[in-house]
Amino acid sequence: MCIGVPGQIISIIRFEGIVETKGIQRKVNLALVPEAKVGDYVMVHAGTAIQIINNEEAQATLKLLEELVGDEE
Amino acid sequence: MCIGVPGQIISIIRFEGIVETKGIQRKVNLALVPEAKVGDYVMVHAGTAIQIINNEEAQATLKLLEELVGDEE
Amino acid sequence: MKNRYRDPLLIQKVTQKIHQVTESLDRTVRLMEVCGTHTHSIFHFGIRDLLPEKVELISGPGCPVCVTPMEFIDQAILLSRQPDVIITTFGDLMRVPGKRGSLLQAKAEGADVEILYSPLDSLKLARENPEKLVVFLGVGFETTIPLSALAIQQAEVEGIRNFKILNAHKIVPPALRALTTQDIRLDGFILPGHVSAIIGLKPYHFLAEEFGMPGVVAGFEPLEILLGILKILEQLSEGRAEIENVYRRVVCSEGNRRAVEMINKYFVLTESEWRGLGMIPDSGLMLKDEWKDFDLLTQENLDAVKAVQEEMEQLSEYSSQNMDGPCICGLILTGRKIPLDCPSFDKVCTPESPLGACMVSAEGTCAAYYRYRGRGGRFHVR
Amino acid sequence: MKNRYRDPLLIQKVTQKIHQVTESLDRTVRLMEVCGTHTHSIFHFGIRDLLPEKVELISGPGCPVCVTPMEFIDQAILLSRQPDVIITTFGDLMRVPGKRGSLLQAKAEGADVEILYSPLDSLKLARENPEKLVVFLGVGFETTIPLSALAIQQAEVEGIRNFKILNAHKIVPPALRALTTQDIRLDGFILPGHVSAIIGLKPYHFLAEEFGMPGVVAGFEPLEILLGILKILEQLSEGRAEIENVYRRVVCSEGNRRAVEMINKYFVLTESEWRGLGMIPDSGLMLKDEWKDFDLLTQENLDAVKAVQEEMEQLSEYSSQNMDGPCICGLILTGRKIPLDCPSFDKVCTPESPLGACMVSAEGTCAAYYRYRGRGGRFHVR
Amino acid sequence: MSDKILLGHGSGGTMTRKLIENLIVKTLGNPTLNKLTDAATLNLPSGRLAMTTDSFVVTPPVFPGGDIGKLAVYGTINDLVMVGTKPFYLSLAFILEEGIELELFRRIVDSIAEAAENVGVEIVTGDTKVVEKGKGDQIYINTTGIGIIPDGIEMSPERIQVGDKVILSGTMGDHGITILACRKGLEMKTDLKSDCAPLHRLVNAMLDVEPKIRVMRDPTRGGVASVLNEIAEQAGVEIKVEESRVPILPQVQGMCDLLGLDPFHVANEGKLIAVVPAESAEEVLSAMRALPEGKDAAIIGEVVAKTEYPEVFVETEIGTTRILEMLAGDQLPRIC
Amino acid sequence: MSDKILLGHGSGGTMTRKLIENLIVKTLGNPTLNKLTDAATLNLPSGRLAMTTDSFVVTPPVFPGGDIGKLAVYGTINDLVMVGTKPFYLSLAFILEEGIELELFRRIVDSIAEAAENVGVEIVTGDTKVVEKGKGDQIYINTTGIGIIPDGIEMSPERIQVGDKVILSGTMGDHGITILACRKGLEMKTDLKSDCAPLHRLVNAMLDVEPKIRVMRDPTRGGVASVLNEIAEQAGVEIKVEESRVPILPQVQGMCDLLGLDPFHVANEGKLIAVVPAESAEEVLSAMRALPEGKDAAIIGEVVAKTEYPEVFVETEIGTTRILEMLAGDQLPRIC
Ligand code: SF4
Ligand code: SF4
Ligand SMILES: [Mg+2]
Ligand SMILES: [Mg+2]
Ligand SMILES: [Mg+2]
Ligand SMILES: [Mg+2]
Ligand SMILES: [Mg+2]
Ligand SMILES: [Mg+2]
Ligand SMILES: [Mg+2]
Ligand SMILES: [Mg+2]
Ligand SMILES: [Mg+2]
Ligand SMILES: [Mg+2]
Repeated sequence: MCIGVPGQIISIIRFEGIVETKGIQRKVNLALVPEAKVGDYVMVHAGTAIQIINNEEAQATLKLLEELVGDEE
Repeated sequence: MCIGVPGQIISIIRFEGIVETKGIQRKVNLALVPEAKVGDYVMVHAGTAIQIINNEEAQATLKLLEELVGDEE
Repeated sequence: MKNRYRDPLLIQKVTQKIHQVTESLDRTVRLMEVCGTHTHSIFHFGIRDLLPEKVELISGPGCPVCVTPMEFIDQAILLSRQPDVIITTFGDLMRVPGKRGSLLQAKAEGADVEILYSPLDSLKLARENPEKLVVFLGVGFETTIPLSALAIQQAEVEGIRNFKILNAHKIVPPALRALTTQDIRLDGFILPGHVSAIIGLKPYHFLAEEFGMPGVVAGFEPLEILLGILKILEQLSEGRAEIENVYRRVVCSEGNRRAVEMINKYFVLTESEWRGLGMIPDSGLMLKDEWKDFDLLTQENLDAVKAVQEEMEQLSEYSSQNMDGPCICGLILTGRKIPLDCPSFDKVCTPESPLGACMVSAEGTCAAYYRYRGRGGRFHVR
Repeated sequence: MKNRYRDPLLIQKVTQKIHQVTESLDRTVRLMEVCGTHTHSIFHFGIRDLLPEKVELISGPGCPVCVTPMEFIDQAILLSRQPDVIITTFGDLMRVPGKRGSLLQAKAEGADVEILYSPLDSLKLARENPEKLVVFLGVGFETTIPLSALAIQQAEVEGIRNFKILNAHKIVPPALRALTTQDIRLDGFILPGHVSAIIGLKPYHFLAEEFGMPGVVAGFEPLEILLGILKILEQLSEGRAEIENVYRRVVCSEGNRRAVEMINKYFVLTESEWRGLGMIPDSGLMLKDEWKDFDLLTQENLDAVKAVQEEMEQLSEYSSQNMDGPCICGLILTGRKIPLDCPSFDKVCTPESPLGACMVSAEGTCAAYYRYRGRGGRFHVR
Repeated sequence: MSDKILLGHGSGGTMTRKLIENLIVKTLGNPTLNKLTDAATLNLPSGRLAMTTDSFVVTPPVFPGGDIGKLAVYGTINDLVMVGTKPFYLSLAFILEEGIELELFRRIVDSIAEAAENVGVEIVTGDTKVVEKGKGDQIYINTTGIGIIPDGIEMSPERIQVGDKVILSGTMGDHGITILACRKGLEMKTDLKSDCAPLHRLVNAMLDVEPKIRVMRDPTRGGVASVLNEIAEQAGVEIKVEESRVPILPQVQGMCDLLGLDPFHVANEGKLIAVVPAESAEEVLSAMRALPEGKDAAIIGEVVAKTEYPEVFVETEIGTTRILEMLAGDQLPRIC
Repeated sequence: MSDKILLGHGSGGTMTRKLIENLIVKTLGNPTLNKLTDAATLNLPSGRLAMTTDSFVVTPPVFPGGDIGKLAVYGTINDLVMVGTKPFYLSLAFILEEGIELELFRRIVDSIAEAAENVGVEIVTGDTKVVEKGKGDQIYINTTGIGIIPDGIEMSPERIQVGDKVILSGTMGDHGITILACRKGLEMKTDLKSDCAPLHRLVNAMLDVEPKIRVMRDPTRGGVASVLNEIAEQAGVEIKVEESRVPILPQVQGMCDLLGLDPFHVANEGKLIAVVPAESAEEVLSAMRALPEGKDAAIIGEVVAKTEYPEVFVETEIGTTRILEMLAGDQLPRIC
């Protein structure tokens, strides 16, 4: 459930920010991710950022994947 | 001022009647002509009968007219 | 069934008679009809075609719309723009311009303005829309006033509290007095048929008695109008001044007692502003104190009324700075000027966007002149 | 920028791995995804094409709309028909049928139903329409609930009193418990990514610990879903049962503390009815007493609420007489029946006028079967 | 299928498809329309092509004597035949308001089919849009018609000459007053019916008798007065109308009296005005009267002068005259 | 003249007259239209006549990349050229909502004039109705177009053969998503523009290269998916679309992701889908890419089988397949 779309914060005013996803800008509520800052990627659900995207973990997962499949070859 | 159209009362219920003018029937308020009865002609202004048309006077006027112009000949 | 009131032969005879009587007069006579429906009939049946040159018909301030001051239209428009207000009105008022447009334009901009055929239909709207304020624009003379009274009576009986009147009712006899005492030369009045059906003949007697002015109550068929004119001319020719009635099929000398009672039960006399005539004492009607609940403008606790009153103040400032008198309708209505004297004529003022009431209706003097504009002064063609 | 989560080569490799691991299993395994967005991704990317025959994916009660009982839709529709009520909702709910039509139909008949993107947009409508009652249809799981909480918080701060929630929020873990204990054979859960972003991993531990049921939190890209499936298969193959997380870029094991606080500040656990699963204890959320002002159904002084409650009683009588169970969605959602077992399928129930939630969305099991109706049983084409 | 029109019926997807196939094509279908291609391919004999368009927005959609569907077919047919065209093909475009009863729509489509059949035209291409509730008024219809003008027919106001007669094909104002009487709130009861009818047979009969008819117009919106003024202006003439010769039903006159309206400004939907050479006027009139749609036809006036100041005037029943103007603005019921 | 549209502007009287003369005729005028007769008389070369109609009801009436006037001209032109027609004439019918700014109307009429000039068609007949405030949505426009199909051009789904290529002329969904982004309440900001454009030049270039193009369609309402399904059904074939080859702007994809929409169901207003013989597909594609309106054209799929169960399927970017269905109902933004 719950469509989530990643986007990058391009500005913040109080608890709201402008988040850009593939050229679309929308005002997004940031109250649930108070530690988010401009430049961060966040996961947006229904106009609200529900989590900051963890880039290191993303890299790690992809690396894991590559290793996982790599050891078969 | 005040468009008036003559019409004949074809039915009465309490203070309202159906008045017909040249094939048009409309509910008309009869409160200002309480003595009006079915068959009477009334002068209707804005959905209300403002007077019962006096047929004898109408005939008299026409007669007067005819005499008036008649005595010239 | 042939309409005998339009019988060409009778008409021809009455016309001959009129010409005969006129010949005996040594001057041009100016007769004024003070009823919009007379004006309409005179135009529609081309009555002027039939009259001698020496008999001039002047269309007086006879249509309730024409004499309603611009301020009333402004109030109605401001009101129509308030939320949860439904304006109900006869179609006549829709095109009449106020300082900033007409009700027709207000409606186009989204105001809820309903045209109705009877004031009682306004109550129906009030019943069906209990959460809205339903305002009836109470314009009209003695013929229409009893209908407003009936509507109030019915609202009272049913306890309909969201029905109100924005009231500008006027009565005719004081206006006749004003016309007679102002600097207008008049030789007689064609008196309004349906107003007289209500008030009878007595209220006109002062014309003959105090001012020596003939007056004849006439109906609206061509023959009835011609007969009325003939009767006035006969009086003039014989040096008489009386109030006569040639509309006996509808008008009796006492009028309609019940209707007059209704007027007197709900309304009381007050002074009133007439476009063209100015303020005339005892020529308007206001609701009696016990019926103030139905008088819109006294409901000062209503947001809509407060808002309208504030905006009216601003508008009147705006007006006194910028808009003073672009329309000389008043002077034209009383026969003191002609439309060609008006700087707005055929420039900013046309039948499609009229500035004044004289341009609003097809029978208005300005509208009639407009038809023949640019024809080298050839005004009254046929 | 290429999306590496859709890299064909990586996908091919993971798929091979899945096939390898499956070979080591001695039986068909049934994995259930309980998130509508997973269902959508699996359909959109044709994930089933890639899986061995022995791995069966079951779409569980994962879309908030699918599990919302018909009664809620009925309430929303009745409410939408009350005067001066604006219903605000996510588009998802519009087509879902109640006992007498959908919100889409109510709107077609004149109800004021606004589709919005964020619950906070509902407040804007409430601000702009102070004379209206603006009701947000509070449907959704842990991902959406904090957004409702934010809306209430904001309404409280601004003193917006005409904003109310018709609340049917539910939480996921109790439903997983119910699924695990009901008579459905399941071998593992693909756990919902965005719910987990809020609640973290701990609430799922009971699955592994109490029931020996594997569960993997997965993202929504093809590679992430495949990886989730692989991880479950590995657990099964190795005889393990753990809660794993392969969506670490968004989900951390503690979840979003702030969001959970928001939920707990405004809501408290209650039992709740799930379409297909029945009443599940502690699976719903209701507003805490101190926030009852925002809970529509407790506003028993409101005419709209009174009216809805009365009509709901009538409707439930009507229902128990005439409408009992034409839709077997519940059984299909839990994998106990297939659409062909349903007497309404392809007769009164089609994607254009669906009877049940399974026909509403293109990914619904009934909608999928509908696509291949009349093809001699040839169901899963490619 | 739902029993109401929903936005989805205009979405261009399966709902639109089914509505068109199950209702429109089933009712109106012909080999050309059935193809449902982006544009229809047509066959026409040689000759000058004529084209006209009109949108229909009448409230209520069903009224005594007709409905918006009939009106949409006949209205456009009439505009075609006014210039002497033989009508062949119609396009048909609906703007439906979300929430209207499918049954109403079905009824209108049936009526269109019947009307098209009656006139012998094919509906060859169409379009259906659905707008949100409150952004329409149940059903709006646009029809656009094409046809061929036979050689030898060349109507034009420039051909009008002094002495030409003005013919009105029947009673004036029936349609407009019928619609007005339906208006909620007025509560007038009459047995009036809209005159909504196709004029192709009438025009054929007239042109058979006199191919040199100067000009024909159907006095729809704006009424007889507006059409006569248009003709006067385009031809640069003065036209006299004899009021006592103008056919009008007493109910129409009665309603106009009650509401302060001028029947010369009221719309007609099955009438025409023709300017005809004086010498053949009586013969044309007889041909018209032989048909039901022309049974009340009358010579109502004539062209009296060429002029720099074109105008139309009425000779009243009492022998006087008044100017007959185009409608300015809308007609509003009035009490004064 | 008032600065707003009033009911009187649709009454058929002087206000209608002045609006038409001062605004419409002045802007769009040509010898045929200027006559303001009931029907326009036209000249056409010989050949098969084609006719199409469409009503335009878009909100807002002015949007990034175009307006309802441009749309109304190009939309109908495009339907004509989809069957290989050379467009000649348009009819133009407005339904205006009482109270709209005259300025807006003027702007739309200007835009129509520009668009008609750009395509080289004449607007020869028209109609203007005004409906009460709250019974329309500012401006609705119907255009109906006619033109001639040159000999030798005969497009039809029956000619489709297995192996034929499917070409899409540019990025998918630009118009629909642009309009959606304008929607009050969504508050999305993008630099997206509607693709609203005429396709006559593109079609000419394509037919020059390959007169045997099987079929062309403009994927407006219902989007690429609906048009492909229609073609599949009419031809009785299975069509495969390769998702990774379908041109789409990232903003369109982004908005679809955000709102849970499928770009295959989103409307386009300046795109076409063509089914082309395999042997000439590349050549047709080159001809398309040489024009600005075809610069992003791509072969997006092919006809894979004749079948009793027509269908369209997508080969996803990861090599799997899914069924591509016609839109059912309207697309609604969703969160799940
Ligand atoms: S022309 Fe217009 S502005 Fe001048 S007096 Fe007449 S109505 Fe008034
Ligand atoms: S086919 Fe329709 S009625 Fe039957 S289970 Fe599916 S959704 Fe319910
Ligand atoms: Mg208002
Ligand atoms: Mg409501
Ligand atoms: Mg098309
Ligand atoms: Mg036309
Ligand atoms: Mg027409
Ligand atoms: Mg179309
Ligand atoms: Mg016409
Ligand atoms: Mg078309
Ligand atoms: Mg089209
Ligand atoms: Mg027209």
